[in-house]
Amino acid sequence: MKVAIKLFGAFRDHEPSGQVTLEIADGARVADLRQALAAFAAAHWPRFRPGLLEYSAFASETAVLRETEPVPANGHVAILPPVSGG
Amino acid sequence: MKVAIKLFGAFRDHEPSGQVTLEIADGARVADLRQALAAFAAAHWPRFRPGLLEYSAFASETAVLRETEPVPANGHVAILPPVSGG
Amino acid sequence: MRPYQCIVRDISEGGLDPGAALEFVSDPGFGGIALFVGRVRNVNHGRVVTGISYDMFVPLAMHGFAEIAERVGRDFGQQVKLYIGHAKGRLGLGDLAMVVAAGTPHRDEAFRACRQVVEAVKHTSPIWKQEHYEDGDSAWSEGCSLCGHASSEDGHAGHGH
Amino acid sequence: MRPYQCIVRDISEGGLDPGAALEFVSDPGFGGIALFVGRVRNVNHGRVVTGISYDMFVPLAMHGFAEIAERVGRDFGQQVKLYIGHAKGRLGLGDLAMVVAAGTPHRDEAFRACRQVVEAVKHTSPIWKQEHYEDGDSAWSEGCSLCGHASSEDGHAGHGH
Repeated sequence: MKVAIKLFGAFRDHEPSGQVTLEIADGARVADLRQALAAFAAAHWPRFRPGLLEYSAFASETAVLRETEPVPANGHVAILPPVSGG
Repeated sequence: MKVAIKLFGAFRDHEPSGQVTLEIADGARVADLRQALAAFAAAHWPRFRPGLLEYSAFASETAVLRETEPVPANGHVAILPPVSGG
Repeated sequence: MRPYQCIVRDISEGGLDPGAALEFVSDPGFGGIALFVGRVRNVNHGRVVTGISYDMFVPLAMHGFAEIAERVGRDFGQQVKLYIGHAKGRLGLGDLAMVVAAGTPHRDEAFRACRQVVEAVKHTSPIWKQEHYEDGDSAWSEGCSLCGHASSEDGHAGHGH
Repeated sequence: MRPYQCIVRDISEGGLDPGAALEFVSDPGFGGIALFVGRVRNVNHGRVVTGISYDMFVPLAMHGFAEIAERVGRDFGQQVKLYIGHAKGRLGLGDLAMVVAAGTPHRDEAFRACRQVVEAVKHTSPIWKQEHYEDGDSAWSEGCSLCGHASSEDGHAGHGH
């Protein structure tokens, strides 16, 4: 399945479009998507520090996703670096 | 000396003018003034409860006065019942 | 300019203005502003309230506001601007009785400074509240005695009023 | 009517309005209103700041604001009205980043509810702050990781940001 990942905060520095689309196996879990994004980042973002992804969470439009959850069937997620609002 | 005592809060119920003037000895202390006001209240304010005066403080325009202080030489004080601002 | 502004506003001359408080405590170096507004509400201790009259010994109150502001300023290392406003006269429902604001570099100090000022004003300022009830009755509120702690103006968050 | 209002305001469409927040949380039964305003300040960690860009995942942020408000409403027994506003886009010095207000019957609850909302928004909302400096450099602020506490939105008053 195709998964469109919206990028926020420091992730945008590596992808000004603010989005990447990855192909992952049907039925993949959030942890699998994390691995896929790590691989994409290593291949495409020369200045990317892997630590950022470790401290980032995947989310839908209504909730932060746990690692063991399946990737949402609509193929839309966001990757949220540590938050700093206010 | 003559001392003009401004009245506030519940004291005003007994003296709508908001002020009483008492004659006390020159050099009298705040504790003496308290006794004089208690005597005045007992004589003139039929509905007055002495407890109110016990919990009230004398003050000048800049400070709450201690019992052992002399009454201010300008002869102007205020009697402050328990406060309830805000 | 002094880092605090203290106001007593006779309600007949218009109400307190939270916007003016926010503006006064704003500063290019401050990231946090905390504001408290005390309003006349429609019920107290189960009785329907129609208004509150605030009596005040104005010169001592203004003197006390300045002392409170100076002490809070010392506690927060001068990195604070404060606004203390209190109304006097006969207030109706919803009228603003009190407006306190604190501006500081960070939010924690702003919340704490604002709260400290509010408690000090409530517990030490020579202000008296007379509640008016729908049956025409009225009563002076119970309060904090100023006897015996003339030099302590800190107040206590646990007080009932 | 719901007892809370949540707003995300794009700065290009105008700033946040503390007056609207105060008005929303006012109620005839409420005697205490606490308001917090977060503003862009001119310095952070010793660097001169010229502005801040706020990036935000808006649908999740709005969802989270509502969850925060509902939880605080439960904690305070529904006797509370809340306003949560946050700006997005490129803010200049002095612009308002965040406005939170809480109205309750008494002041203690107002202060605590307001603070609780502010901390929850700061520590759990999908919002990212990029500071711009006078030398033209810019940097994303350090923040709170949302990993591993997806179900905890309380935040901690001791956090550094």
